[in-house]
Amino acid sequence: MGDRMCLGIPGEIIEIRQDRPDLATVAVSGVKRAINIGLLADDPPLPGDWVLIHVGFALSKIDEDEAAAAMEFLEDIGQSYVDEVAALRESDID
Amino acid sequence: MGDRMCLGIPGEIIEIRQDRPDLATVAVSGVKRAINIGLLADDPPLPGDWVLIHVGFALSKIDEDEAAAAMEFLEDIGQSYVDEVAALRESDID
Amino acid sequence: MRFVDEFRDASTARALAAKISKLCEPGRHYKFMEVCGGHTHTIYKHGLEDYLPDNITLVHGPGCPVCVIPMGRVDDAIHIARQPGVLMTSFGDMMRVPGSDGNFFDSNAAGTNIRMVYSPLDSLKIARQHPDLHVVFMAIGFETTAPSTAMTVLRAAEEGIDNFSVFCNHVTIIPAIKAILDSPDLRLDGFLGPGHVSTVIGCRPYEFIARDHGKPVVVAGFEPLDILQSIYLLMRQLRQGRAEVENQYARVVPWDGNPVALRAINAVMEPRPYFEWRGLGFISHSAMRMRDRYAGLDAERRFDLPGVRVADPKACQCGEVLKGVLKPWECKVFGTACTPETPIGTCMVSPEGACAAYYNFGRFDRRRVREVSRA
Amino acid sequence: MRFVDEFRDASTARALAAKISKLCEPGRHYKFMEVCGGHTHTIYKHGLEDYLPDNITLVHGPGCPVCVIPMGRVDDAIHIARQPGVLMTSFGDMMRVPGSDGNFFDSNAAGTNIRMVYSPLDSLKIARQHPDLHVVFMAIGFETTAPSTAMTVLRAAEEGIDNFSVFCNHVTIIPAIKAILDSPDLRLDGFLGPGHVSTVIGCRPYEFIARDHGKPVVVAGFEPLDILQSIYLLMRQLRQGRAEVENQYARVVPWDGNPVALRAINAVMEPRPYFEWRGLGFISHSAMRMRDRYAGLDAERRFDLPGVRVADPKACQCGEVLKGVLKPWECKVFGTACTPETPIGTCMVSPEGACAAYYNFGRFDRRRVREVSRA
Amino acid sequence: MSITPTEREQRVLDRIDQVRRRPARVREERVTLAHGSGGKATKNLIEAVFLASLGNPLLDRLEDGAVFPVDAGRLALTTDSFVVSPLFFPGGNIGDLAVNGTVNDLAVSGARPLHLTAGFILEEGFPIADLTGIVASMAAAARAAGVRIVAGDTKVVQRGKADGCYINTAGIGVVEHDVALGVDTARPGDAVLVSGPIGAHGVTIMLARGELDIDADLVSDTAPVHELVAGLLAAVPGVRALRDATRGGVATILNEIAEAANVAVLVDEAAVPVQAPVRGACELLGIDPLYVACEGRIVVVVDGAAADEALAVLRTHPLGAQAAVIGRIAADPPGLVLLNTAFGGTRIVDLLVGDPLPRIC
Amino acid sequence: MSITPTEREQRVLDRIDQVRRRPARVREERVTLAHGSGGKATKNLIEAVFLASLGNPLLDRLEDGAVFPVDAGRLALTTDSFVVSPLFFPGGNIGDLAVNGTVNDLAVSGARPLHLTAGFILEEGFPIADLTGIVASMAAAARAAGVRIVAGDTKVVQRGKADGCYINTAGIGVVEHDVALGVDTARPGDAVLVSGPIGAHGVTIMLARGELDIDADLVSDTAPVHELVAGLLAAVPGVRALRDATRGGVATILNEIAEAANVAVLVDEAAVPVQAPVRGACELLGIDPLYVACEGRIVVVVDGAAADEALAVLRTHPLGAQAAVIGRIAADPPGLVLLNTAFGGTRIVDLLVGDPLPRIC
Ligand code: SF4
Ligand code: SF4
Ligand SMILES: [Mg+2]
Ligand SMILES: [Mg+2]
Ligand SMILES: [Mg+2]
Ligand SMILES: [Mg+2]
Ligand SMILES: [Mg+2]
Ligand SMILES: [Mg+2]
Ligand SMILES: [Mg+2]
Ligand SMILES: [Mg+2]
Ligand SMILES: [Mg+2]
Ligand SMILES: [Mg+2]
Repeated sequence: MGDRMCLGIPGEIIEIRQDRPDLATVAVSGVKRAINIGLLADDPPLPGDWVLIHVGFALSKIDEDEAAAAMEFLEDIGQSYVDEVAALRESDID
Repeated sequence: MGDRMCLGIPGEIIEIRQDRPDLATVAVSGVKRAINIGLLADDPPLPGDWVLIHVGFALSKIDEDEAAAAMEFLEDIGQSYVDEVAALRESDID
Repeated sequence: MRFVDEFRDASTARALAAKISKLCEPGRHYKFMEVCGGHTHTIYKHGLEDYLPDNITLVHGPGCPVCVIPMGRVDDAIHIARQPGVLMTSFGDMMRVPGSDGNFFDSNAAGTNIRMVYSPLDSLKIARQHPDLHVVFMAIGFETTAPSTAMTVLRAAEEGIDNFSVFCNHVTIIPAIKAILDSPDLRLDGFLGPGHVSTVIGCRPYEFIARDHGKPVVVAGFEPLDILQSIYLLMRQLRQGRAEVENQYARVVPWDGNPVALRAINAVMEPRPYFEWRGLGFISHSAMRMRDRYAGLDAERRFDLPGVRVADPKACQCGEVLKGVLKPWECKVFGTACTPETPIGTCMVSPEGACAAYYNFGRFDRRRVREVSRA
Repeated sequence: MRFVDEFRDASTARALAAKISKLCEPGRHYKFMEVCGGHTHTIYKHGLEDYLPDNITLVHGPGCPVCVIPMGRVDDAIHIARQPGVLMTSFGDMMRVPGSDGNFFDSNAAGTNIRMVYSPLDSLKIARQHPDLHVVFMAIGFETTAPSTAMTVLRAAEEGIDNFSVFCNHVTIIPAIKAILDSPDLRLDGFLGPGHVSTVIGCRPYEFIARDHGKPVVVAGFEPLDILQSIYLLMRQLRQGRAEVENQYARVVPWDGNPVALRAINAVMEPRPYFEWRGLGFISHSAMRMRDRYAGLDAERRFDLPGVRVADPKACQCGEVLKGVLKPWECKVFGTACTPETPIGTCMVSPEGACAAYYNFGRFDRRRVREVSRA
Repeated sequence: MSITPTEREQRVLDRIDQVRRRPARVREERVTLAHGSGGKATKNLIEAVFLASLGNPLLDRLEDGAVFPVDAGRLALTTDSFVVSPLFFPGGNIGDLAVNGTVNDLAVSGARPLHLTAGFILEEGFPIADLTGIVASMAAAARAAGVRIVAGDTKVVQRGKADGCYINTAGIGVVEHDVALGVDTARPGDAVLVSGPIGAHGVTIMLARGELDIDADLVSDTAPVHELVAGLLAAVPGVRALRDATRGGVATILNEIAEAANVAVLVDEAAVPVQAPVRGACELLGIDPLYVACEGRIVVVVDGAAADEALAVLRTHPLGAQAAVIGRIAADPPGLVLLNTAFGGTRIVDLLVGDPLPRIC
Repeated sequence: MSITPTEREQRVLDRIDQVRRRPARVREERVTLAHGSGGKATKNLIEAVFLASLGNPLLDRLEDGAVFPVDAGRLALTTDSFVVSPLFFPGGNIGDLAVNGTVNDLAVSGARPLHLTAGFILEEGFPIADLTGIVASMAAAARAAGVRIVAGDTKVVQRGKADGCYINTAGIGVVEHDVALGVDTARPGDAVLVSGPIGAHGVTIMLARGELDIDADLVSDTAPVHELVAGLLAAVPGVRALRDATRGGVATILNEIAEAANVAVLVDEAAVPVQAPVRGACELLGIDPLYVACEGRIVVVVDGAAADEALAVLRTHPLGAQAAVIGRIAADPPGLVLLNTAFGGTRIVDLLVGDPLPRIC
């Protein structure tokens, strides 16, 4: 059953169980599992939302804007590095 | 565990258990088992006596005189038969 | 083995057979019933019929305690075994007796825990070893076995063991013999009395057979020469015009039985008003139940039993076989639909059952084989 | 996998590594503690140290909930598991944690029934399915996991399930961090804050670190780029002379945590006056116990526990490793007497333990391998 | 026209004789201890369940051993017991698994699989219908692999002394080439390949247990690899070692290579094929697909110069369509398996102490 | 002389490397699930317990299959699983039983036993010391029989899913003569022999369970019969069939002969050798020694003209010292086994439906 209880994994909410609104089906890379979303009762997730899954519970909703911002930051760094390396190469050649 | 509960088997009393006088060790053809001799309490068997064993209990003491009498009867019959057959043969030869 | 091998001697058997032949009146046919299944087993296992002249027929009686257990009791036993925490124990003979939904082995395959024991004391021992389980002993048998059950109950009571009980199915031989004697369709010339039952009840209880019915009775041992000798003694009585109870098995059977054993039975059990016998139907006062004093050790009271009477399978002619009216092979399903693998009736299950004994040991053309053996 | 693969990109890592290098002041050595064992695992599993300049050292912290369970609690758990009718359930991580007489696997080999579950809800499900057993959930974990335990207890109470209880070993992260900050033998330049704990408690609880101790804190995610970026953010704070709490993991961690989760913990549990941490000794208010209201679901009250304090093995230097004072390989028994097969300390057992992570993933000469890889 | 009782009895006996010669039938719905006794019930089970599906001239004789001719040459002999739980899982059951497993061990020994034996340990109460299904799968798998089951054995144990059905298969095969395969022959410069995506069997089994409540569109990769191997050995010289990556997964095989040949195995994480749902389940559970069992995947060590050719040949077979070169052998550091992570770092891949996935085979 | 931290770390790593190359040791007292995982624990168990006792060049390689050369000719292949309870009994244990059992099946197939495989199914919690003892017995039995165990497998199942230890052995042997043995070749006029007193194994096992509280001076007859058989086949032409009388006993073998050859088997009860304590225990329990298992006794069908010679040859070997002619084959009644009882009557000896003695092998 795995060896890493501390694991938190992002999964997408596929559907909320009609009869048990604290249960949702999440998908992780093609794999589905029912998880408990009771800890998100203040702002329940909807299908399409992504959540962080920990020991069978959704612990938090993933904030897409924040994720995009983080990616942007990383891509910027990546791009500036590519530019720098390219500049370095050119300066080498010259 | 066998399939014949109705079985009664003769066994020889080897010893009476000191601590449990209702238990005795009996021997059947080199095999030993503890059996309950409580049903013979009116006339408890002694080592050397033979008993009839049934589902772990001694059901009766074997009467050696009666056994000898039965054997004698059978041997007589056997002997008389041998004699007869011999007589028959002789009469044949003659 | 002492008291065994000397009673299996072939040359003595030949001599006895010759004597028996000589006692036969020409043209007369003799029919003797061996009441006890143990005798039936011995007869077939040793091929004893090979020694009998054609005009003596042995008829198998009702004395196989496994054979007479009706289906409903098997169902009740399985019902008990299905209760959580129950370990059922039973003699090996019972394991294959069919209930209405399979036998004990089938029941185990479906989840119960029914184990074979050699002695009721072994059941009690298991109960001592497994205080977490309730151990039930499926008690069957005639008066031969009832004392052992009774002694075990007395011991359990003395030790205060409360995770043990007995499902009591003990039956008594005399009412069964009476039922047969009352049956109109059977003509018998005499009885081989059940030697082991007699170690307990003695020989007197058969006196009514000689006295009231005019049939000789010889209480017989279980080695083949015992039986052959007993047949000789029956033939001699007939020849001499006597009808008495004789004790061929005096080395083991006291004339008055075993009073300690009778007291033990009586202390623990009492007669039931009636009891169903497989194939024979209900017979009054033909079985024992536990006395009130031992209600706590009585599985029948500790468990809520369905107690449903299950009719024998239609094809089953065990009743006729048990009464000696039919030979096993005369049953319509013998050896085809009913075999030891697929028994319809109980007589095909117990090694002491007439059908099983004949199927397993005697099912061949004796004449043809005699020729082969001589070749 | 979304939110995973994009945070494992090697070219971005190279770029970040270059940025980090540039932020290094010549001659200065930087030491950052990743508080959380999940970070330690990521670092070694992805070979993240290969991206760090030699003058940045990552120091592993106390945030592995398996590692901090003292031997006495393992013994208590096994004691519970030994009670008749008990089925103990536990996260897989716990199975190999040594108690004073073996681990859970050894205990199972000797007769207990301790099973791995993925979620505390699975324990509860087993309890529902097996009313004949008493199912105990061995609850371990920081604030990340405590809400799941709490929700499970609430559900059990609601359903009135009484063959279930929780052996509560939940610990809290702040007292542990305080203990480390108070320890005299460690100089740290900043902290990688435990991202998953923060989904529950948020970021504010770390503010004292920045404010009172002048150390920057970056709450970090668990993908390797998350960690690398967090190191970058720490370096930037240092370069800029700041000491603040920053949230690198904002996609998952709300600044104020999860109030529902905090309410659930608070409803079910209350702080213990003190609790023993493996290697760190007793720390005040560092763990949770079940409230009186849920006494019926509290294994600690349902079972009579030995509760014996067992001293750590003499050779064990886990305390030093958990405080970041020693690198795993600096422990005298590392890799020789203490291996994942034969762990002396817990840090060698949990995949989030520093010793296990280094032994399983990092135990090789990085320089030599780099040459080989380039060949 | 009246017949005597003796004649009537004889007719009954004749009829019984006919009945006894009828084909065996198992009337029970469940296995009982009697089926393991060696008597009639055993005979019925063997004839009606085993021979009915698996029958062939060698097995049908029911002698103590099967006797058959062989040509001079090299033989391979192997055995495996199968205790997988659950017995039936998406993509197969213990029966085809048991046949494929031993066929594969023969194949990776470089042999053409020839004959198999099958030993069953059945738990009292096991449904006869399940057994029949398992045996039918074995028959189909044996047919597909071109082998016959020529000797067998059945034991029945009491309820609670097994878990339904355990199967042991042993097998012999003929080595028809003269390559000496062995993990100890790996040498620096060799390439390491896998024949397809890894871990599907182990994950499928774990999910099939139902305890994790995880659903995935995933089936076991159980398959016989003898054709794949035969094609490879026929076409590519320079194959050094073959292993089927079962219990312990690819990581364990790589460690066996590193240890036996005292070399380093350098693996490129990004090159290792893993199906998405396998990866998803592994992430969810915190396990590494490198350690997860396959039942139809092989690891190949081949001379580096022949790596491309080996890859091309593997890919011509459906079971090798997604084959990949996943790493190479180096001299240093000897005895270690190192993974170049997708992230660009390096780490060790060691033997696990224990497996998070018990009873996958 | 001061050393850098990097050098210190390197020293630690080197020391670890040395430690890892030390011989394997099993530290646990009991088998745990980890021993079946395929990881380090499995490796330790295999090296420290199995290879330590059973090691030989073929097994030591730990490849998927053992590869070895054979000459052209006929081979015999067989398998048996052993689930005997108790595992240790007077005269042997499951280990030597498993080796002798398969050696004997090869021998009675007319083959010289060559190689064996061994598959273990261990229950979680099984004492390592017991396993070590069992494996040592296997090694000794293999040595005595001149065979090697060349391939093996170990599985561990959860507590309650087995009964300590089950072993499957499969074996191959070489048939070095051109007799075609088979129970179907029996013909009228043939003689039937047994190689010694019957039933000792089954009765010993039953008593060793302790449930019956019966004591007897009795040991299992487990023994390898390959020499006995080889001597017989070399010296006596006209041997038609050989069987080892295991589960189901001599009676079952005789029925197999009657059925396969469609002949009558006529047995003389008085001629069947039975030791006194075997007879005593059987009488007490109401079972027939003819159905009780032996593990070192063979039934021989031989041309009637060669019966005396066969008897004489068997008696030259210690295992055949008490061999006896117990009966003969007749044409009529076909398919039946008939016993001439010591009492002088005749009865059938049929297959039993079930066995009163479960798990004797
Ligand atoms: S053959 Fe079967 S059904 Fe008929 S009497 Fe005998 S046991 Fe009963
Ligand atoms: S090597 Fe072992 S004892 Fe030392 S610190 Fe690490 S886990 Fe603790
Ligand atoms: Mg055999
Ligand atoms: Mg194998
Ligand atoms: Mg295999
Ligand atoms: Mg066999
Ligand atoms: Mg089971
Ligand atoms: Mg393999
Ligand atoms: Mg065999
Ligand atoms: Mg055999
Ligand atoms: Mg294997
Ligand atoms: Mg067990």
